[in-house]
Amino acid sequence: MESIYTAIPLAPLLGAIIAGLFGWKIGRKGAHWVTIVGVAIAFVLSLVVAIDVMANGHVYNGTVYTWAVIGDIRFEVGFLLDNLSAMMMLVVTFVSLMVHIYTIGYMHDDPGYQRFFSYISLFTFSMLMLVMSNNFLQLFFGWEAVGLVSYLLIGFWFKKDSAIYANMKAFLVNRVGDFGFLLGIATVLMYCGTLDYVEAFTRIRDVAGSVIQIFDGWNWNVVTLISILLFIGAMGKSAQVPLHVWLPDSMEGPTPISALIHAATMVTAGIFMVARMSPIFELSDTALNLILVIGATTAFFMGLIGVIQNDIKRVVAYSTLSQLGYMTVALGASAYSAAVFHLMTHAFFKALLFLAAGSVIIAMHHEQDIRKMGGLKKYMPITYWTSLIGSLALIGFPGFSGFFSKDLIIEAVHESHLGAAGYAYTLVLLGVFVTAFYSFRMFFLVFHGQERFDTHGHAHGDDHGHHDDHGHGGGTPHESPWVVTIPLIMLAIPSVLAGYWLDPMVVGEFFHSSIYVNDAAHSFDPGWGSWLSAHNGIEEISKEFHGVFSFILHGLMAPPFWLAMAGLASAWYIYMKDDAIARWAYDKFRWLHTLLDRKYYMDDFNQEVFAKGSVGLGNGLMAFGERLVIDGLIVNGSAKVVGWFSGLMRHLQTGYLYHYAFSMVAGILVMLTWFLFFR
Amino acid sequence: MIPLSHFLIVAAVLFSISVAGMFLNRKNMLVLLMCIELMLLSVNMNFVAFSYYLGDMAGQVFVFFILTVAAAEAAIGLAILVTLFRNRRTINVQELDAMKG
Amino acid sequence: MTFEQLIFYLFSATLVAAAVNLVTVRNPVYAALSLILCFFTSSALWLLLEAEFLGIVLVLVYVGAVMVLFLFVIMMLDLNLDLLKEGFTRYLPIGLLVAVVVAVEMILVVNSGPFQAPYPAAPAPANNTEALGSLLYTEYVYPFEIAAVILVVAIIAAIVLTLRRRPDARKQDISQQVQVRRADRVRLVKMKSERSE
Amino acid sequence: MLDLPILSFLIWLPIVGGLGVLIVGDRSGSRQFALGVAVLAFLLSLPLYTGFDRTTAAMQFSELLPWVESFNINYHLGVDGISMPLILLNTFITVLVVIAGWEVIQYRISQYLAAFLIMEGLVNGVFASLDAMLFYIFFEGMLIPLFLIIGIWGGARRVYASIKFFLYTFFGSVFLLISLIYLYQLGGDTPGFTASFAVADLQKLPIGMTAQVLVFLSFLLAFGVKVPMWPVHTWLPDAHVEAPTGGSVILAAITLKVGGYAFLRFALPIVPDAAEHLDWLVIFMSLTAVVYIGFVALVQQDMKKLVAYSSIAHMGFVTLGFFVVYMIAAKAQGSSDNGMNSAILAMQGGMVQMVSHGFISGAMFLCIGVLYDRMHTRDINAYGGVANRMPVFAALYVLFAMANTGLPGTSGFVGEFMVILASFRASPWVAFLAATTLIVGAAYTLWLVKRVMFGDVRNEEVAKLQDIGKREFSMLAVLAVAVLVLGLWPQPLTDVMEKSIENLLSQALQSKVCTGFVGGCQ
Amino acid sequence: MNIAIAMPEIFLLSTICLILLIDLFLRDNSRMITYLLTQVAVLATALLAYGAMDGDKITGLYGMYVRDDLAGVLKITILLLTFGVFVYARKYLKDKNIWQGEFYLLGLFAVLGMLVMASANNLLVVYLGLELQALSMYALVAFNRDDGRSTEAAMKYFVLGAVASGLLLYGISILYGLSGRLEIAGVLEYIKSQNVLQNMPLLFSLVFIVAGISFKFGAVPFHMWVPDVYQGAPTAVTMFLGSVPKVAALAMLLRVLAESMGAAQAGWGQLLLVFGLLSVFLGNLVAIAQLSLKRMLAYSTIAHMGFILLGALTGTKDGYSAALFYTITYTMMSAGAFAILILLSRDGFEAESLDDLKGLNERNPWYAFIMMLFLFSMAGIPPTVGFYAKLSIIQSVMHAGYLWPAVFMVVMSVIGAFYYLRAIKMMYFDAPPENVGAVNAELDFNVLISINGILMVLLGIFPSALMSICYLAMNSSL
Repeated sequence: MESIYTAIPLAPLLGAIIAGLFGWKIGRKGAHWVTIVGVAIAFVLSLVVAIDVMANGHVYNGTVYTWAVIGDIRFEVGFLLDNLSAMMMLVVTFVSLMVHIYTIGYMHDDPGYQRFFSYISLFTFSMLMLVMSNNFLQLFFGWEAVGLVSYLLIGFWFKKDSAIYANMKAFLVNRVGDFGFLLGIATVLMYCGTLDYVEAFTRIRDVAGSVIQIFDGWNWNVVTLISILLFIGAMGKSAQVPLHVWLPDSMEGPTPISALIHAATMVTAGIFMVARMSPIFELSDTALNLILVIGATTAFFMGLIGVIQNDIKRVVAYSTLSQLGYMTVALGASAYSAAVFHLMTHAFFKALLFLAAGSVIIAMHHEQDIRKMGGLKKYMPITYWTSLIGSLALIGFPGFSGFFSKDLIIEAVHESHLGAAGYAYTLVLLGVFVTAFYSFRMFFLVFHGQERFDTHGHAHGDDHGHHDDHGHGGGTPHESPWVVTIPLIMLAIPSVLAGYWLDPMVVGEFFHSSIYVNDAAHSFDPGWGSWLSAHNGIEEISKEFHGVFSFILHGLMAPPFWLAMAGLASAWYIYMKDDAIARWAYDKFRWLHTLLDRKYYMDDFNQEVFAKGSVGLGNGLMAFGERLVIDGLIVNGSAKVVGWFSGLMRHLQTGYLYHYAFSMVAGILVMLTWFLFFR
Repeated sequence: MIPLSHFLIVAAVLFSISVAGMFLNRKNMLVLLMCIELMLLSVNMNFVAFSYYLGDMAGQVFVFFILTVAAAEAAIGLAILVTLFRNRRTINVQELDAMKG
Repeated sequence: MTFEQLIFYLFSATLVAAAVNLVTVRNPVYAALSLILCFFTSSALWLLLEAEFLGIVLVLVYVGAVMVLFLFVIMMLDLNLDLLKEGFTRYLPIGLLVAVVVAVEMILVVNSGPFQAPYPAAPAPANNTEALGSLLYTEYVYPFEIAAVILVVAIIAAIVLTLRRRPDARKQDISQQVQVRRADRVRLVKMKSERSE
Repeated sequence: MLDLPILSFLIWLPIVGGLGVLIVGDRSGSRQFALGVAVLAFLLSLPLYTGFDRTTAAMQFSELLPWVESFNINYHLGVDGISMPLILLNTFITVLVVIAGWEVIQYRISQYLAAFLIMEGLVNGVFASLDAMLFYIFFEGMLIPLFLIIGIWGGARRVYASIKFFLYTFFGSVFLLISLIYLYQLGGDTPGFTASFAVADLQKLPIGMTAQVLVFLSFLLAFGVKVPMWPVHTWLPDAHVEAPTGGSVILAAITLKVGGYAFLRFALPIVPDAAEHLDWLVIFMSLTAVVYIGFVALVQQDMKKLVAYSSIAHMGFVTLGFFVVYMIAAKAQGSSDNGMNSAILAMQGGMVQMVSHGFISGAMFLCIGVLYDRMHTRDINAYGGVANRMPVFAALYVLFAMANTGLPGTSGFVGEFMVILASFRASPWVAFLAATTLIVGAAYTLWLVKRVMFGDVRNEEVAKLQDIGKREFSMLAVLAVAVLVLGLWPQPLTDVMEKSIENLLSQALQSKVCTGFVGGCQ
Repeated sequence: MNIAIAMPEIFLLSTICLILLIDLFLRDNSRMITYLLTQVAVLATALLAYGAMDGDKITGLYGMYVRDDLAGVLKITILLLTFGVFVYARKYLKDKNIWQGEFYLLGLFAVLGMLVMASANNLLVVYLGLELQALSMYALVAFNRDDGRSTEAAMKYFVLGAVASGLLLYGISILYGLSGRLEIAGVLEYIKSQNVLQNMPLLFSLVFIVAGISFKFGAVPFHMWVPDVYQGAPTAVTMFLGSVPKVAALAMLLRVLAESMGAAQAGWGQLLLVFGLLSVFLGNLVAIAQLSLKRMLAYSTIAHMGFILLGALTGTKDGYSAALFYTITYTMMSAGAFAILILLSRDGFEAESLDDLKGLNERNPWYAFIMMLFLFSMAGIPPTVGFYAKLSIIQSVMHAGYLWPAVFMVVMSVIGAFYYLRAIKMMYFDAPPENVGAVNAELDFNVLISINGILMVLLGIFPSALMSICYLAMNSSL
């Protein structure tokens, strides 16, 4: 079995290497074949593993090789395969496979074809390393690796200034998160003396009580410190306020990337990580409260921005942000299973939405402004239906996957007794309305209403050179090729059905092995009950749970559903019937609009304060510290003094004999005087 | 009788006069050379006085050699002086500053 | 005060006065003459110290040879007298100061303990010259030889520095004459005899 | 195998070879000859690794000959886990440097190559010598070839740079000389000891606190300048900017290591109390190097200057790792392992960082050299969109840049990771400040990459660029492999050092005066 | 009495007379004979001196002359140096067509004087040897008699030298007055019986004697003659002056201070400390401001002499042998450096400014390399021998407890390194001026300069032999 485990990440890596180093030799076809095969193998194998793990409960925790041993600290690379990681592997490989196929169409005649495939395979490898890891070192490795690939892919069209600006921004913001994450790992190592999950989770209980002094006289609970530091990492990766700023810009990358990395997989790494670390987070209410607040804020306010976006991809991006907020809220409410569940469903339908958007973009010759679309329904039916499914799933229409996961989250928050629960609950509820509104705003604007695009519309593709030239010039938009539509359909299916997995996955024992009790540490079990009483959302729900359909029925009665419907309706009214209200609101709440339009001024803030600030600081240090003080005053200064002094001294040598003689006599005199009088 | 120190004092005075002479005389190299002779004279005075009061001839021998050497020195000094004059048409000490610094 | 003391003070006073004159006088000829006076007086003092031979030598060698040499040089170089010693007074104070300080410090020392001997430790040998000579040619033969070498050096140096061969002067080159070979002088030419008719 | 004096060969072969190159002169053969010597030296150095006994901290491959009896100076060579990797690094880098100068250097090529070969020999001597005076001689001798390299083949302000470099380092090292002599005599005056320069003896020698502090300060000056540590670093940017590519590579990859190595060999074991007493100072300097220099690097307009500053920042981690052990030991007293694990981790981190920095900075400078050979400017603004014309080069460049930002999987990550993890144990704040390099380091490196590599082709010079040829590719590729291997599997390196570092640590934490010291007493 | 004891001197003197005669009968185009004879004489004398080294200490000629290893080492050094200097000088004299026998004659006389000093056992002999050397030197400095600067230098040198010997004599006279003795042993005897620091007249005489000695070294404040004379004198003479007499000066110091007044170290130690530190300071500092290479070397000489004095001040055998080692090696480097200068100067062109070094590496890499060795050795950078010289001096100084002077010395030597580097910069970093051809010399010159240069490194790598020689010499003689 181990060989299979190792094969799973290595297959895509191999594909990536071949496509990357020998792309020029094997050509475009070769490139996409080798990578697709690699990912496909990974997918199949992870399916095998998943079955083995889920069905036969073969949980595996083992070392592949030892990275280094220092003192008694072992740094290893190894796999921990339980339901959580198995599920993640499935999601990752599946979505990745879909995206690979889809890319064939989307990047059809991009010069960087091979490079692109090698990148996404590399990404798959890194993501797998991340989710399969059984220790912090490897986790951090995957963590940064996916960051690197995302950096490369956002900047894939490195001629676009906006793109290379965005990818640098993304990397740096992520680094801020990693900064915290690394310190978190350091704390774990300091208190647990190991980087291995299982051991760490075992020992963390011993330090549960202990405190650390960061500022004098201000004691921190160690676990809280660890949790917060780790969560900062999650904020970076999963784009939680205030570290979310990179995600919208990351849409500069090709759409498949947005689907794979910035919607389905990488951005959920943070959620996954927190779920993984649940044994640690569970021990700190402070941390959980913080998580709740951050998550809820993200969920609502980012959704709000989505309302006024006109770039099709950005709308989806903001919805991603807000959905990530939902997952985070779930984590905060210690409904980890719900979070992960939503992660999965979201992965499917959000990837679907992105790919659909991509397909629309292809059809519009890389026009992304939804105001210039409309009435596409009749031109591209498949895209239309699939994205309808996606949108319904997104807004949590009963029966669709999103419904189950999101409802579950809202319920969990409702049940949670944490301090911040109230705040979170209101926001997530409102969030439902917002979600429905912007999703269908976009849906209607794109697929319904009159056609606002010019039929010779390749005019706007110039922003990235010849990438837009898709063989067919202007003319009316039409359905994308099968390589594009197949993935849409493939993804539409789980977007609907994945929800019905609710029963085993959340309510059942599915995640108990990974999230609550770690199979290597059964000794945990007794402890948990007491902890659960603190935040017991899922337990409550499970108690009331009487099968999926009753759940749906119950959902129809619940406020979220009506809010969603309201959002849908208002979107329909405003954008299909009569936009008077919109204009009225626009005039009335101009400030609100600008606020949203400027994204709460966060980018400007970062730009002004952090970017400009550090450059200014650098210049200051260079001018003052380096040039003036150290080099100018101390180094060259002393040299100058010596030179000046020697120039002075040389004038003692006047060239006059009598002065020479005098100096001799004077020398003697001085010494005589010294001997005579001064000693 | 005259104590030894008196002779020594005379010598010392001669010595200091010669030193002063070297310092004061800024024009004439010849006088400089004479001052040197004067200095040697004072030294000789010391030696002779010592040898007398110590009752030891070595001092006088020394003086004898000093005189010899001084003569030779004078000869060479004057030779150099003459050559210098040939080159520079002057023996003005103040003008001998072609090299300085 | 005894006769010796009278002699001593008289001559040492003259000596010092002459020395002062030497360094202050404008004309180098006078300077030379006052130096000669210094020598005379000090030779007198040496006689007082029963160093007859040295006293004589001082007069003979120094006054007779060295000072004459000085005077020759002075005459040889036509010096612009009025230029000499100008600006002398400007440096006088410093010069005096130095001189006085040196003198004071030296006197402080030489006037101190160990040098107060009023009388010679041992009577001087009856014949100063003989004593000196016997020393010179026995114990001090090595220094004596060196002194000789020094004199040779002086001669060579003086010649090297000052000897000029004027190109127009006619003189014989010994080395050439010695090294001359027959070929340089005589050349035998062979020519057929001519007949007279 | 072991009986043949490998170390002597490693020292003298390059030197003699260098002289040989001089004799060959600027004829065609000199390049090949030099390359041959360098490669041979590298091959010779491999047995050091293969034949190395990892189970002991004792000196290996040692050679001992009496040398200067009057000062009891011995020709004593030997390597332990600390010096051995550095020797390998040196021999390895030198080969690349020789290749790097292949076509680029046209002026007095033989002297150029000779200088580098002689340099190699001297540096090997520095790492291998176990006699302080022998060490000092190599330590100083290094200046000569480097001075000439910078001065003869350097850029516009080469004279200023070379003389500054020389005097700066010379100034530092004379104090080293003084304190070495002092210790020598102390040995003579201390009963039970002999006046000797042998490192081993000096490490045993008991020294009073004041003396220790003075000696330590002189060490700090001497080695701090070499490292270089803030604030005695300003020679480095100038030297780097003016030096030819090869010179920069040697400077960054090798000579900086000498300083770090010397700290381990001398400062910590010989004057542990002073080191413990003044560790705050060194840590402060190191952290300043990380943060302050990071920001300074951010605003450089000259590529080489930027990388030079980043070198300073990265070397800050080395010194931090070496000296934070005292803080750790003080903090973790009484804890389960007395902080030993973290201390070892810190030192290992420092060492790994040195080796990896050797690769990375070398690679960065080679890359800049590649660009400079084509464009003859190092001004960042003159570039832009290079990736369009030089894709292969761009790929490697980005890889090294990522390594420079300490991305996991590359060697740059290992050292920083270890040091940060360990230093958290000393104080969260130390770790915090050290970790800022994640952000700042990424900022200046990526900004450099963005401005140079990405974007549209900036001007016609860039448009004319040709991608790298076989020679350039080969050297960069080799380095890339090294960077990745070390990043993905540092075990082989850390393994070798483990024992020596444990031993060193026990010495470093062993007080010589026994007053309020964290460690035990002798 | 046994005159054979003084064999080297006697032999040298007689050969000098011989050469003097022969030279008279030589045409100008056959001066080579004089040259060869001279060199033969020098080497033969060196051999004799070597033969005379048998580890024990014999006095002779009525106690005027001493023969010990110290004398032997000093003499051999002097003679070998002289040999080298004469080889180097030949090129110069020919270029300047002052190719006359008198140069060698006077040189030999000077050497004779130094030999006398080296094995003097009586203050009188010391003085005479000194004068013999000095007088020849005066003449040599003025040797290029049509050159105004040369004669001016000679004049200055002469006057100051005469004053210096006057001071020395005054000191000796006082010492004689105190002790009533002139021979080394006698003086030593007296001084041992005295409490030096309380005996004012003794200190008084010490000041004068040390002044006279320091003048020979050219230590501050008796250094004023050095730069002018170095610059003014013909380069060949400067080379001679800058190397050989330093050994003689050291001999004088060892004989007078170390040997006869060793017990008074408490007194003259202070003087040497002051003069030495001043020299190290001023020499290194002012050298930076020099543009004339000859002057720069002059100032660097002052600095080096400071080092030697500081080595000697310790009054320990280590210190003396360190000083001896330093002197021997230093004289070698300075002779070599001046030799390179001679190489650079052509007929009608006196190479003396720093700029004349420009691009030497282009013109002749080998010479440049050797010059670099000399300069680095002067700067005291390992692995050149200059480093060991400095090391041993500093070691002995610190051993004698002078820590801060040692620190001061090394700091000054860092400053000093600057001007050596500048010279190297001229040779290597700068392009040669136009219209200068390659530099080259005759075979013997090349061979010797190469040996000289390589010795810098060879002695640097294997200093033991020379060091132990110096130490043994001290050990068996003092």
